[in-house]
Amino acid sequence: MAQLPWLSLLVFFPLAAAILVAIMPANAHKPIRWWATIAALAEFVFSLPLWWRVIPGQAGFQFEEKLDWIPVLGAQYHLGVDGVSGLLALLTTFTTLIAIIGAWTSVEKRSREFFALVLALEAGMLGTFFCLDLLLFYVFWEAMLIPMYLLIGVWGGQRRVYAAVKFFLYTMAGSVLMLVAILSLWFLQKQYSGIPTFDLQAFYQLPLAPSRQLWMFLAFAFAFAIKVPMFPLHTWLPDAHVEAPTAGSVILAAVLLKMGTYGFLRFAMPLFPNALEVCAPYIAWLAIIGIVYGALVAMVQPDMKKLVAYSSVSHMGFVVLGLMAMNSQGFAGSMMTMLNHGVSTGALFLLVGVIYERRHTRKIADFGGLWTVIPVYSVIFLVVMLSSVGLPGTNGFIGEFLVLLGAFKHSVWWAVVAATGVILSACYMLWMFQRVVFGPVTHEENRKLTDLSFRERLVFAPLLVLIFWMGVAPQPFLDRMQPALDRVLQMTNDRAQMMAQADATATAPLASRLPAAPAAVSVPAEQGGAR
Amino acid sequence: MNLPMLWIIPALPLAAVALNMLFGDRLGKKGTAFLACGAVGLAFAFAVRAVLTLAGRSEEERQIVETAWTWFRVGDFSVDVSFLLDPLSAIMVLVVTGVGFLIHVYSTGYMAEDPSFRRFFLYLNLFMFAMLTLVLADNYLLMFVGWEGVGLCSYLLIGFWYEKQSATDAGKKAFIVNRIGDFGFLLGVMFLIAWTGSVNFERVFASAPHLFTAGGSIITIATLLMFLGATGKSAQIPLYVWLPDAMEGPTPVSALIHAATMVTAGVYMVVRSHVLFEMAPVTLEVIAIVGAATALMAATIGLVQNDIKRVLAYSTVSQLGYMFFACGVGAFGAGIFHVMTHAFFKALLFLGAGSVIYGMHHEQDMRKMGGLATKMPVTHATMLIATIAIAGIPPFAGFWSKDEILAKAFATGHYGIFAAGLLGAVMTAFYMFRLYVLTFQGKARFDESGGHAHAHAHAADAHGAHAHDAHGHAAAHDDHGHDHGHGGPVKESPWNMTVPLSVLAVLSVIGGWVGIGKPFIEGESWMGRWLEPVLGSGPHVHHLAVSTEFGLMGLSVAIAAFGIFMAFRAYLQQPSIATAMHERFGGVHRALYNKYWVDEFYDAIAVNPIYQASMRLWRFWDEKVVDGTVNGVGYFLEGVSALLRLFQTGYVGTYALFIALGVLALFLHFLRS
Amino acid sequence: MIPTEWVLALSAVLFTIGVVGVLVRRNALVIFMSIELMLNAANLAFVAFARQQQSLDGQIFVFFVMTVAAAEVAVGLAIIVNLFRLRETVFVDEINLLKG
Amino acid sequence: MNIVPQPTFLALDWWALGPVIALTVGAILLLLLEFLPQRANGNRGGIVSLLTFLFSGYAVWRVAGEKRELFGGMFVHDPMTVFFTMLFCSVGLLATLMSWDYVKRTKINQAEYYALLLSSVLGMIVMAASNDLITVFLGLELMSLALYVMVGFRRSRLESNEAALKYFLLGAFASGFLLYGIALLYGATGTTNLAMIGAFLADTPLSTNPMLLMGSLLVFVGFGFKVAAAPFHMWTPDVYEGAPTSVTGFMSAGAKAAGFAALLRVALRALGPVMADWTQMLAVIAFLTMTVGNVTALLQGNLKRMLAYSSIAHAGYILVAVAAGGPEGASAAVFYLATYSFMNIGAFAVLTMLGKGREERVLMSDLQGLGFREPLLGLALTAFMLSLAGIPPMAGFMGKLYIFGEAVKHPQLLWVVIAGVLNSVVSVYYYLRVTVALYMKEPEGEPVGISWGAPAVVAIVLTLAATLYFGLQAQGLWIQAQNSVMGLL
Repeated sequence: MAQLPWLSLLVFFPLAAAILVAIMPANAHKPIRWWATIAALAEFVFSLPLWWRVIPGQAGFQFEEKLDWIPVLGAQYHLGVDGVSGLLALLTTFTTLIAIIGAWTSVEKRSREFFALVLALEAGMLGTFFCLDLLLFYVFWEAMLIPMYLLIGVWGGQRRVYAAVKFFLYTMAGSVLMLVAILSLWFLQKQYSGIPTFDLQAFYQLPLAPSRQLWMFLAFAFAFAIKVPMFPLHTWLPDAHVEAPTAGSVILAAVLLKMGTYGFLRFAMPLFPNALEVCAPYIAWLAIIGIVYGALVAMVQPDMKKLVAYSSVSHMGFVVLGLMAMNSQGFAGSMMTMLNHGVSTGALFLLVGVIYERRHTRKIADFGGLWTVIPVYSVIFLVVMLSSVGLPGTNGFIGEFLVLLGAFKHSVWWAVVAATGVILSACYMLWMFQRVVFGPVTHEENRKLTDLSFRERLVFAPLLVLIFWMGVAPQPFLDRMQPALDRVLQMTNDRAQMMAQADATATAPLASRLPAAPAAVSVPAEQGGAR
Repeated sequence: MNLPMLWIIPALPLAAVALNMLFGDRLGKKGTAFLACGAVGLAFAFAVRAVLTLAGRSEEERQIVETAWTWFRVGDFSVDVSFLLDPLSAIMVLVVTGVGFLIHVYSTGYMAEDPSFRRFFLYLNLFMFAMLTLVLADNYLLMFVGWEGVGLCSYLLIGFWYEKQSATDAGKKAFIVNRIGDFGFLLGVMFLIAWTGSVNFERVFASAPHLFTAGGSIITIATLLMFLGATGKSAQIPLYVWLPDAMEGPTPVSALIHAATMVTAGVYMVVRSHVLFEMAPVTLEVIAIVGAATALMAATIGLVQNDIKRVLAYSTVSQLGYMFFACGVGAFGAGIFHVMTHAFFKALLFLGAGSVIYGMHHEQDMRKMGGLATKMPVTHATMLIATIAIAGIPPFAGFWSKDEILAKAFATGHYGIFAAGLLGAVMTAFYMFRLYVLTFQGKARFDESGGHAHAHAHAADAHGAHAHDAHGHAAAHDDHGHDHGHGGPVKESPWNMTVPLSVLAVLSVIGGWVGIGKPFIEGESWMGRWLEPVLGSGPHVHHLAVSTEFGLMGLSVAIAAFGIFMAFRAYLQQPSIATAMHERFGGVHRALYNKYWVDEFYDAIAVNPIYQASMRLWRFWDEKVVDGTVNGVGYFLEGVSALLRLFQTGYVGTYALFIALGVLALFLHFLRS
Repeated sequence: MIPTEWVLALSAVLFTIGVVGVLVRRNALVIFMSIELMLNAANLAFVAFARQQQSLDGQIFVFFVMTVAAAEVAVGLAIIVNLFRLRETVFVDEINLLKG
Repeated sequence: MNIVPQPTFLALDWWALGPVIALTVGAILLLLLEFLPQRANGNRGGIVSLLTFLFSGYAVWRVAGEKRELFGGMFVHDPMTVFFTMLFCSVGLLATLMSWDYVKRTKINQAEYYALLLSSVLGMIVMAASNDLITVFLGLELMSLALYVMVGFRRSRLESNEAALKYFLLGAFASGFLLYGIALLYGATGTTNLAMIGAFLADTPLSTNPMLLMGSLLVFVGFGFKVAAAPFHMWTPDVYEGAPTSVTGFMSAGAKAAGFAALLRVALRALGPVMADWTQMLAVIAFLTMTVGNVTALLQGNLKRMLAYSSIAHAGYILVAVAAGGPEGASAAVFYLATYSFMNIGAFAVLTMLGKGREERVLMSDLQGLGFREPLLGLALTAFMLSLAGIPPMAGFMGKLYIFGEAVKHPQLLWVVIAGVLNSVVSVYYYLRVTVALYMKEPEGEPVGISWGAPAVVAIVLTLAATLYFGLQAQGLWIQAQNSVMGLL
């Protein structure tokens, strides 16, 4: 497996499948659906080795692939995977498979283009998780927007155009500033080591004066904060979720939101540790406000999808809080919450999609007393709701508890205020659940609802298994993510001290003070997994 | 000991839940009932076996620890799923499984005609699993799993008849209030983790003395937070509001969850972490005061309630108040002893009330009962025993535990608490016998011909409390969809309801003898010696002279008798006394009837403001401010775009002008520099 | 001998008149004439500089400019004639179909 | 340093002058062939121009490595000339393919059209290859005159005529400024040869000599007009909208590239030192250009007019590179010009196919629902729009990356880089509006007829391939652009 360019295959297989689907005859709905499902299934099975072949302990990135892309710029086609990106990639392939199976009946018109775009989106996401070259990362980061934009724009609800354009512009506005930061980082690297390169590992060793780090960190953080989304920059999420088709919002919630936090973890924090130390409290408090604000606003939403969207803002606030706590519990908690949120919110959107398909309305008021009419659906809804609320024994609890523990260790007040999020999440979820599932059957149309078909149960079965597996025995997940997270933590702290000292002795000119550095960096190709 | 010892106990009900879920519909009612009760019975058997092996060991190593697997390990912090049996948890596990089993048997009768019979036992078994995990947990986190698990099950069971809006509201209220408590408990546990690095009881209690400064602010805050969790779970001020509403659920649920087991979880947690609480005297004071206040407050409200289950609910809150102020004064042993005895007679009272309601075709208002003694002899007898027990008349169980608490309160100098306890005892005796008299004695205030007992106003009860309070949960008879409809005369409940009643009645009598202590036999009571390895002798060994012991006992018996006498006079011989009292204290009566308007108060200061705040946050902040700015930028740009397009007039002259101006501007720029 | 500065001043004046002519006049033909004026002003400047530097480059450049101006006239008038045929007017302030 | 003109005329000079000769002969031949009878809708004009472009491209490619000075230093053959000649030939080729059927459909006389096309490309090559202000002026005028006529080619339509008039009057007006500037420069430095001016300026600071300053300013104004920089850009929207679509396509790519080529030639060779202290002024102009272009384009209903404003905006981005100055800045500008030309021509090639018979359907509303009716066309147009917007997998992103990469090196230009990226976000809005119309809106009324033409499809496929290839593998073009600027004679 190692000599086979596995990661590239993982990234480009869905793209090829997408093209194949796109050229199938438009009206052949059945074969299109089957082909898309088989492609997604093959991709998922093909990505399973990420689970056992990525040796948690081994330092650096595995399955590295390096090809020269634009030598004059020093940009390389450089892919690699470690504990963190491996798990997120698995989440991606799993969610795409679930979304595609879930979307069989929900897409009537133009299913060919729909499935092609979903597969293309998967390729974009996997690319973003695997690449270790900043330019390649930026290319995948932006390229990924196009399929999502079209998915929302073409198959969305009434205000789909507004939501799609808003989604695109919001993310684009953030990431162009990141591009400027990447370019200036590239220029500093060229100045410092003489060799132009976009290689992440080279940047990890690039000494940056803390004063210079700040604006670059803010540029990166701004781009990722929009994607997370963090508190003031989140207004694109409810619109995008409400208008996106079910499969679209499942993937949007389960994976796209993780791009932001993954970006923090992989790029923003290790590259600019001193600036991080300065900004961490502010970002943490923004995250906490996000938690409480998201929960409060979710409480009064009349539309189910908007409620779940705001709950995502709240959950992602936990993830960022975990990162800002800067200790192993906080990191592990935020990574777990990323995975949990992917599973439980993805399931929630599928659930909303199921009844939307049948009733074509998402208003909570239009439902009531579903338990009597569709019990199986209601039981699944109960379990997923409990996992989203973070009941111990389900996956939600592990993530939230670790984040709160990490935050507590950093500062008690963080944990106290964030923990109120736990109460509020119970409030809005239970209130929604009660109005939708419990109570007498108020609307006549609800009586005619048909319970979950076999396909739909097939979709929810793995999600329920995951909810309980990650809740009861999360250790396999934790073992895989911890080495990678500890390395990031370690690197961030080491660089912070190194830069602080470098700044202190900033009298000597930059180049001469670190003579050994250029040699170490000059030959990035052979070193492969060098730290 | 090839058979697994501890983890099998919670595993059995879980297995029953799984089997019920998978093959439930094929088993039919009989099968489900057998599966559910069998599982709990087996669990009880295993529990007894485990306790016996425990008892067999010598004093020091009276502890069985079984680790199943490591739940999760992150950095230096790790939690494993492990179970601990020591004298304290032995008592609890016996009570939970024993009383649980009886209630399961009882439920097979009570819920016989309910269409979703299977779902009821599924939830009940799930609850047993969660409660047993809580009780047998070896660390705070596993206890928290059980803690929230029972919260979930109470939510499901209260809202069991989900068509009823009030039921689901009550369930939601219970879960959220519990969640607020759990918030406190979680933060308290986090303090422990942050300082001791572990959640395991062993390690925490071992390292606590030298990590925390006794009486220091950290330990006080931690213990206060944990106590907040306990108030949530065991319905103390301020988080008790959910328990009275929880009566919406089926009566066996009230018996099991809201009398015997779940509500005692808070007390168990406090007693389990007595090492920590003893290091924080301030917290102990708070617990004592809160306990006493709750006891008194709940008792006063109980005086005027007309719904049989609500009276019992407030009585539970009141008795829990006793247990907490027992812990508050340092008498953790007495607290646990009262937990045990209370479980017996309170479960019996609830089940009795259940069989009364069952007999009366779901009539819960005492004003429409009366004279049932002859019609339901067994229920009458067992209820009488339980009422006497709770009133605290020797030799019944209630007397011994309540007296020991009052004695300990007196001995440790908490005279205020002691006085409150006495006053509470009087009221308890009064309202319990008021219930007894209104239900079983006097004339039948319902027509024999069956159908629903229409409310012909009985003179004694015509007093001014007709104003149904806002929540309408004291409605004459709740019209949940499942009432039995079968008319017919009031008759005794079937065997599977009366047998558990009688067993509990026996326990209510002999249950207390376990705790007979000093004045009668020398040295600690059996219960005291049994708990000694866990609770340790500790600072709270105060000796009262034998004479004062007897004096106290006499005093408590006297006030109990006085309460009973007053109840009989007011409600049996001269109803006029009751009506007279109501006129004079009309205001007070209304305050009590409406539970001091606490619910309305909470709504006013918490629920509604949060709702308004989030509505404003969403409408104003999210849509106007944040989205406003975002769209604002868009509109601004479009405005500028329209402006710029005006310049594009289409006339060649204008364009030439701009070229000339451009050239001019360049000149000026360079001439200046 | 006339100093070069005077000639340059004249060419500058001519150039300015040409520019103002383009800006102010409404008739396309007159505008076109003003542009020709600007070109001739440039020619004058070229000749002046050529004389000043005693090199023939400037003179040669003037020939090129004149030929280009001629070509320009041909094309320009063709367009204006076509405009007149279509719109019966040569006033530029009446031509603003394309705007915004 | 007096350059003595080489007496000999080597064999390779023929090849060096190949494109110029071929184009001239081609144009004249086309006009002569008019005398021969021709089948009704024969495409003789197209074939001749196709062959001419192919031959020119081959000719210049043959002697790509050489460096020759011809016509006494007035015309120089060096890597820059090669690069731009190849670019202009490919632009001309694509324009020919694009207008192959469009011309027939809109009843434009083929012979004159292609003759003018060839002469216009000839003008561009002369501009790009000139080493003397006179040749620059000649090339500029030759190109402009040909374009003035092409713009007004649809004599019967008012817009076309109005556009021609505006383009002619303002073009002549601007070249008047240019000429006066050249005169002043000649006066100040005594020569019109770029290399000699450069040498002259090397030792005399600009500020001491007002005439020199005025001259270079006016020259910059002349080129500013051609390139549609900010204050001189107002002709572009009207002319682009009025002109026939194929002419607009050709003009937007060719004229802009030629203008920048001449600007870079003059800037690098002659006014090098001057340019250094014009950085901030250039940056301000760049900012004005891109902002005016992007913001005004936001709500345009007409696609041609929107693409006109977009071309103004792109001129702004290129000016950022010019502001960065030096060979690196120039190579970034050259690279951007190449990618920009292909994207733009591709977009216009699609537009030429919209509408049946003599009508041009280029309103945004005409595009509604087209994406799904004609998947290929929709995909191509979306790809071009995304590339123009600078979205990564496309060549447009690489162009912007290169420009902003160079500009970031100069701290004082950081503000214009940030303005540039924010501008590209604004530009994304109106480029996305095209995709919104294509895919997200149902057509009102009867959908737009598409007049398919094989050559136009070939043009679209070629440009699409170029856009994707340079987006994914920018290395080749990058090196070419660098060599073209470094090897300046």
